[in-house]
Amino acid sequence: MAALNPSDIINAGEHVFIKMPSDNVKCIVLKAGSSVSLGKFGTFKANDIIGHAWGNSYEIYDRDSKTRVYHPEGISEVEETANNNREIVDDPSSQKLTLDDIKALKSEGLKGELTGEEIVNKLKESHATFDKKTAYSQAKYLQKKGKKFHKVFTPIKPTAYSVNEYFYVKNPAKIRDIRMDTLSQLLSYSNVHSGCKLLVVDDTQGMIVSALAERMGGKGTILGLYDGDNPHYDIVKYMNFNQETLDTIKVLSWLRIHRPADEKTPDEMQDVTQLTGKDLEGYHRRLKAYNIVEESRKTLFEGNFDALIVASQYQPESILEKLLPYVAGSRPIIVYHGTKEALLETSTWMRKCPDLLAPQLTESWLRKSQVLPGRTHPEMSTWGTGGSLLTATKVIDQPVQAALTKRERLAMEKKNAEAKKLKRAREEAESAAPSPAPVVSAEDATNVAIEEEEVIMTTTITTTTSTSTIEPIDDDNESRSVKRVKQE
Amino acid sequence: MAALNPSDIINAGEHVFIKMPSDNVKCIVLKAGSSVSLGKFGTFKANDIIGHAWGNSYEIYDRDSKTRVYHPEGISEVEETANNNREIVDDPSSQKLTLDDIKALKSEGLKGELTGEEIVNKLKESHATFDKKTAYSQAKYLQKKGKKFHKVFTPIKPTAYSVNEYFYVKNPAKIRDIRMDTLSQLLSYSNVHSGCKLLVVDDTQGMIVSALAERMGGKGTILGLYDGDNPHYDIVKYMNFNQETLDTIKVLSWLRIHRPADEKTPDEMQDVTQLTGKDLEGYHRRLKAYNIVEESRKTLFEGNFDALIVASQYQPESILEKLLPYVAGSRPIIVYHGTKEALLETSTWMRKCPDLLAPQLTESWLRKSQVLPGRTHPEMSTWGTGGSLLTATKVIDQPVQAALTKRERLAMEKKNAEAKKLKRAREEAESAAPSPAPVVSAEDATNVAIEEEEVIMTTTITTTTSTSTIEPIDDDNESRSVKRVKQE
Amino acid sequence: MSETAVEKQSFATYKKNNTIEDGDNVVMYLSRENMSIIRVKDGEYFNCKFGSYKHSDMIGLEYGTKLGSNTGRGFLYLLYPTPELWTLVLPHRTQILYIADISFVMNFLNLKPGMSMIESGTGSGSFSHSIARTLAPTGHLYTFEYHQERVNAAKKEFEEHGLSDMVTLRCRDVCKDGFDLEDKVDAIFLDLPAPWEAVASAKRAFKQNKVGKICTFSPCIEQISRTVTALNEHGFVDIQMYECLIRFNEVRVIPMWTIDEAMEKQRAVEKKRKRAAPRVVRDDNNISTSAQDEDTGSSGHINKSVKVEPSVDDSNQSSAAATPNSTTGSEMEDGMSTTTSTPVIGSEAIPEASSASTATEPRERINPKNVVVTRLPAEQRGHTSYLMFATFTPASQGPSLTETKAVASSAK
Amino acid sequence: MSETAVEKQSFATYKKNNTIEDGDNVVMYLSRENMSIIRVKDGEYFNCKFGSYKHSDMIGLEYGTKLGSNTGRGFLYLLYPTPELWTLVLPHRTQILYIADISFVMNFLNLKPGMSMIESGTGSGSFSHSIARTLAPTGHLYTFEYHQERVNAAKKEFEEHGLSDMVTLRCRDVCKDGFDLEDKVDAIFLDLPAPWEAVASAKRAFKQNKVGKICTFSPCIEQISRTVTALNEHGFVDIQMYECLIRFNEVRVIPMWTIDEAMEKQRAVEKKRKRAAPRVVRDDNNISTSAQDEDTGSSGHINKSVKVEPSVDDSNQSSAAATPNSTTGSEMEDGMSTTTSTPVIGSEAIPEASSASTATEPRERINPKNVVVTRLPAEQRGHTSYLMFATFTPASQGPSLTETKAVASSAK
Repeated sequence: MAALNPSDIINAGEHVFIKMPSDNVKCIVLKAGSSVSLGKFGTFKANDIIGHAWGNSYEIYDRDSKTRVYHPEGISEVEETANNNREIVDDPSSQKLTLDDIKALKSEGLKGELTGEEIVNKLKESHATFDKKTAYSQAKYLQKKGKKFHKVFTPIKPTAYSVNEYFYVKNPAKIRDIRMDTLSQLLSYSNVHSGCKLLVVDDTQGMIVSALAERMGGKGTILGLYDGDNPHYDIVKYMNFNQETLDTIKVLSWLRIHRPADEKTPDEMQDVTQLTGKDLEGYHRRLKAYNIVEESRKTLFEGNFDALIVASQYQPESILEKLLPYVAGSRPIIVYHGTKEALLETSTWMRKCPDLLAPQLTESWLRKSQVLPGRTHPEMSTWGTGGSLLTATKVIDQPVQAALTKRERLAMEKKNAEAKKLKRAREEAESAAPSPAPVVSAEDATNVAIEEEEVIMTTTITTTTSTSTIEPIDDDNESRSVKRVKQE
Repeated sequence: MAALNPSDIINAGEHVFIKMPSDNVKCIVLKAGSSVSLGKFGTFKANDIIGHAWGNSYEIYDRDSKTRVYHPEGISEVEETANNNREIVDDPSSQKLTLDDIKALKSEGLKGELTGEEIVNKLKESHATFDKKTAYSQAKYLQKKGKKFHKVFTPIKPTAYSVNEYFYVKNPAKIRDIRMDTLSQLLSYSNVHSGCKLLVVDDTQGMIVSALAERMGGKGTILGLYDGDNPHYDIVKYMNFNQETLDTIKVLSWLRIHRPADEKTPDEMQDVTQLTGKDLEGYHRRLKAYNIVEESRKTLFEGNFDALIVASQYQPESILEKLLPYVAGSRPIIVYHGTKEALLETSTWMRKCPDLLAPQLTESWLRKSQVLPGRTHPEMSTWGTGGSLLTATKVIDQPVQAALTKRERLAMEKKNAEAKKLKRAREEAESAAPSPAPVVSAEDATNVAIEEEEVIMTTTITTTTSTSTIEPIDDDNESRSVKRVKQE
Repeated sequence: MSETAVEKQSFATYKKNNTIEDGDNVVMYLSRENMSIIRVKDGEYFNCKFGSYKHSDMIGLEYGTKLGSNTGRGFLYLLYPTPELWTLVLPHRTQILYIADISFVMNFLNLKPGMSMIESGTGSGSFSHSIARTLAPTGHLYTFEYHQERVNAAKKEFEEHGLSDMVTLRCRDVCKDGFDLEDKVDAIFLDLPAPWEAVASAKRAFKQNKVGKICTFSPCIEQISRTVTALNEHGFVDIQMYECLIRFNEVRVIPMWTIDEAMEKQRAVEKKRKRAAPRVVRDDNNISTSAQDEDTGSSGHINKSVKVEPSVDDSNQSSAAATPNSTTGSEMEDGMSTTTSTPVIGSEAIPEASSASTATEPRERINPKNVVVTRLPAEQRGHTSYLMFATFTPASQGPSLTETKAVASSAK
Repeated sequence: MSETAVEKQSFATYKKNNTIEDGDNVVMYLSRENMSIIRVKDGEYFNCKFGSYKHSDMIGLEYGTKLGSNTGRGFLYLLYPTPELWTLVLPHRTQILYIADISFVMNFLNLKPGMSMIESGTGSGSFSHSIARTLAPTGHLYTFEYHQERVNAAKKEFEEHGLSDMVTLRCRDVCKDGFDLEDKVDAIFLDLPAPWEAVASAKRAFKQNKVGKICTFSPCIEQISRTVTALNEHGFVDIQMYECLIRFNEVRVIPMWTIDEAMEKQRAVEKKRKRAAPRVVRDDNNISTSAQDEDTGSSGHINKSVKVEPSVDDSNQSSAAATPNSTTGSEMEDGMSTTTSTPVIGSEAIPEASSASTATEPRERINPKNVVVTRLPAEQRGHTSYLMFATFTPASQGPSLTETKAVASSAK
């Protein structure tokens, strides 16, 4: 067996997501020795899962809150039958048990006197039209009831993905609508990796900082600028980070980037040599806090950040203007916002900024499917907004001038000519194969007027062109005409 | 056999889309007695398809441009085999025929000396690695080559759908990016039907007017307001409308809605009793033109339009302001634009307009799939923008006041109470059936802190609320929470 | 208003006088989520939680009129019933088709006045109404439903909605028994669990000498290949498959402050707070090794025990709290109940006064730029079905006209 | 800049000095559609149609620098090669994965430094680079490819890109021969035509005592159910399926005139035209029965013969012609070649002067409101594959810890 890391195991004191039979997910803090109530689904003992590996499901199987690992039977193939629900009228009265009967069953189940299977069987037996249902509907009915009466729960490990999914489903506004796919793209564009140095403005309650920190694995630095009294990085606490990872996250208040004129060092405030007891303790606490702020400032002013990531409620360009100088060359700049419209002005601003290359405004599209044998289809409801990303690359703008002597140019041109010759020869060899048929031209039609619409070049037009130098090849061709990708 | 309409048959002089073996579509005007060249795919005689029903494909099968109805073989099931393309290196040189050989084959094909099948077989035989391909790849290869060398074409009847698709693919800017699905939704929202009276501002070159006219089937009136010297309704001509349908389309210049101060009637300009010969002809021509404009004005000022549809490059609210008064109560107002962003201000304007109910901003999403047995999947490239619709309903705003006498109210309340009683009885009967399990509440968890995020009501907030009267129930709940639709 | 309308109300057209009369169907529009349809009958009342409305008050009003409730406390709009509104108010007896699919299918099938069409099954009659409106007044809809109760309900609705002249409704299992129609229709729509079983009969129902279009509506991917196979085997051509859906946007106006404006605002708040009360920051539960600092209110590190739990809710984001007052973020949370007992950093010792003073801070001092934005609410209708289209080709009519002529002339 | 970077360049991290050195891989960025990657070698040149660039000029420059060509007529940007850029410049030996799928899969599989992972097949190495970057420096990627030529090419690339220490590449038909790895990895990604054939071996490759995640990548719907069945049979749980794609927006600024502004403008144009030359409108081909009128330039009816063919092209829509000069629409079309011989109404007799005068009309007179809009260009990458995820559950570890303790205490 491979050696396990602490993070592979469910540990006491950590945040745990509990997926319940209803498919609802609850977040708990797992205290050693405690009992965890899942409401009507019963109670389990925290110690029954502490120390186990993540990944298993558990069934609460008797009154004593005993749990055992639950092995799901898997989804079985269900075939269409002639029995096609035609005779079924949507009528709750086809269930012959009264509400009270069912309540009684439920409470027996809670007491552990009936297993989930037994309850479901009772329901099934008493369902008047059950036999008339198709095999599929029957299976669906049983699955639905089974979920309700089997007390199976699954502890889910908090990761950037699962935490993001949890909040996206539960309260997307908290994380400013950033969805798992958009977040994943932000991570890719940021090129975050072990050991990098990131500058972040994160108004998603720390969702972005959490995901970045996870990808850095305890090596490197994230400097988060925050407004307000405190960094609102609530999400970080759900991630069960070890201290090494937490130490990679530094913060600095926007108001304290530059030392305020009236800010005094602890030494300026008090003469340490005069202090004793509680006063001395206070001094040392203040000194430590002061040093932490000083260190964050130093981290910022040293610059050379490997990425700048902005997810703020404030106008992004006003933030970029301030922070761009601290980013190294050839590094990604990423702006996230919950709505695309909020990034439109920023996008036109970026186009005019000589330090930014190829701004690109994207939205992500994500669709989940129901996977059931014979009944697979995309989900019947969509995700909401997932947010929008505006990305660009920090570049070092400089005047362009000819760089070659005449002799150098001649040598180069000779070399080029040879390379071209070679290339042409190769192309000719390839063209021996049948080439795709060109579109029929209108000229071929002699007897009949074949009407041709003018083919008009689509180019992106911006009202204000870049202020800098030449700008010929670059961005004005944003109409990123991805070639029609043919699938084998 | 059912009787055929003229529109069921390919008629001389009409516009026809020709789908070629390459899947490219050409638009031609079919002149009786002419030959139609399809470039390298050959030539056919117009008379060979004139008078036939739409729907068939034709093969050009010899040098004399003879055509016959072509019955495709259908797509045959292809199974995965162990032969999985592993040995195939993408190398055009695996085709042993030289380019010249293939050209020769093509020209033989053109001359009708080789059939399409024969050419494809020759290619197949000379393909070095053909046997190594999977059955699927083989089928795909043959289909690809077959399309190129079989001279099969399909005349496609111009309809709102096919014309829209043709231009959307060929030159979407011409029709301001309106796509088949968005257009279809515009038609639904407009409630267009035989005999209705529509007010239209159409900058899509008449794409929208064409689709509306098709749905009216020659009964009713479309009044199109245009700017510039002429109504730019180019698309209309592709529709092969009969005169009855063309007569439903009236136009009026924005500049001539109100008779300019210096506009003179033909009678004011000239004394008809003094005119003879060419001058008299000229007078009558002018009079007729004048009357047509007068009639359009009358149509506008009579109002009571059944819908207002605006697809303009100009600010939509400035147009709505002018035209809303002419629309009847409980009738749809529809604004189309190629980009959603251009409709945002209009949307907030609509919210403030007391004559408009429930403005709704939508975009459509459309995806086509490749349908091949064993290889079905969504297409590997997407449609572009399809445009955006902003819809609302024209209403008649009026002050609201209490409308009941005390006696009336008492009678009513009694009646209500009885209805409620009945309803409750019915509900109780229904609730005997098992009800869905409510979500576990946090209060159940006694031993452990179950953290609950605040559930926050999402309501749409607009900065400026309606200026009119009460506005309690209405629009402020635009967060149109469609219930999660579960599929059986 | 329609020129051809007759005063008997029909969902297929408008009434010429556009006036509510006794016996009319009228849609009571309270809000997008709260609409219902009534038949106006003198002496009756329409009751809802926002008030009572007398039918007789409606008679004689123009459609679209805003009507006050009996008490004057509520109001609603009286809308003319269209097929699109019907889709929103009809009683659901089955899954129904919505406007995205309805519209695309009608467009693809090229429906227009005068055409004949088959629909199966009728279901709740959502699509039927749109079809009838579009084929009216000269076309015809044959609609099939195997469930007797649904047939009865739909029959009544078609009559009450003025559509029965142009709709033929049959109770029939078309998969087993076929459509029993030959050479009759221009278009066919199949919303059946096993559409492939109806393809053979569908083929016979098409007008045989002209082109026809068929559409099948199947939610699951497994249904696709069986349908394709059946269509293929029966000689249908040009098989195409689409998915179509509509995204309904929420439109909002949000303020966008620059970071400088936000900081200026925050500095002002801080100054006030300093004047109002000396600030004490305490974190009793802070068991980490990092400093507890009284001065800055912020530490340079995140510690395991740091529990800051502000909820950025929607209203926060979109109006009030999106003004740069997130300085007071933690104060505000005090007003919200949190189930954890962990104290919120910096929240305890802050006097109510400071929070109050924030509220009275004049908001006009800096004017933010407003931006109109859209948002797609979660849980919109997503996938409904795969729309599979195919073309019925007319029977080959022997040699083409030109060839016939050629034969004729050579025979001379 | 990375703290742990070593000066040997690696695609998995940045160089500490961020400076181009001999032997470095550098991405030559000319435009979004025109990028390539070179290895810097003193004395060589990079040539493209926009100019020539001397490698020696690049050495010593900071990454991200804008570099002028030898002639000074062109320039490009020198970018640091990241896995994301590699995906855009790599030589395609197969279909490759793009950023949407790469990102989502990495996120779902929870990849991070230190993990071990299997990828099959290697293909063109697009995904491999992203995985290696994310697992670096302590994790490991096992990547399998059955095609020998592709293996050779990828091997060379991994070496040149500083990744070979953390990537094991094997030429192997994993469907037939399995992975030959047991109890080794945390995550598995299968991009294979028949992923179900590799599921049994994949199961053995997972670290047996911890949770693991698998993803299969299949373009066709028919592959879905076979994969589900295989995963199911082998005890994988929590099967989920996603599709993910990115939409790249074009951003434009368009002017929005009110109709009044547009009309005012048009009236001015008309007045000028009237002054410039008397207006004569003729439609020689008009064979319809409606009037030809000389005065209004517009007729109230559309006739079959009316051939107005203005093209609203993109530039029209977005800048110049979107100013209210559509009055001159028909004049403009004269400049475009039309293949029909039908004359354009109203275009013949209008003197060139009027068109010229329109062009000199001062555009500043009315200021349109500008609106920033987005557009999705057609033909973006659409579907790539269905992403199927499942969870490997650790072997059940007998009775839970608490039960073990209970047994122990009762045995006392």
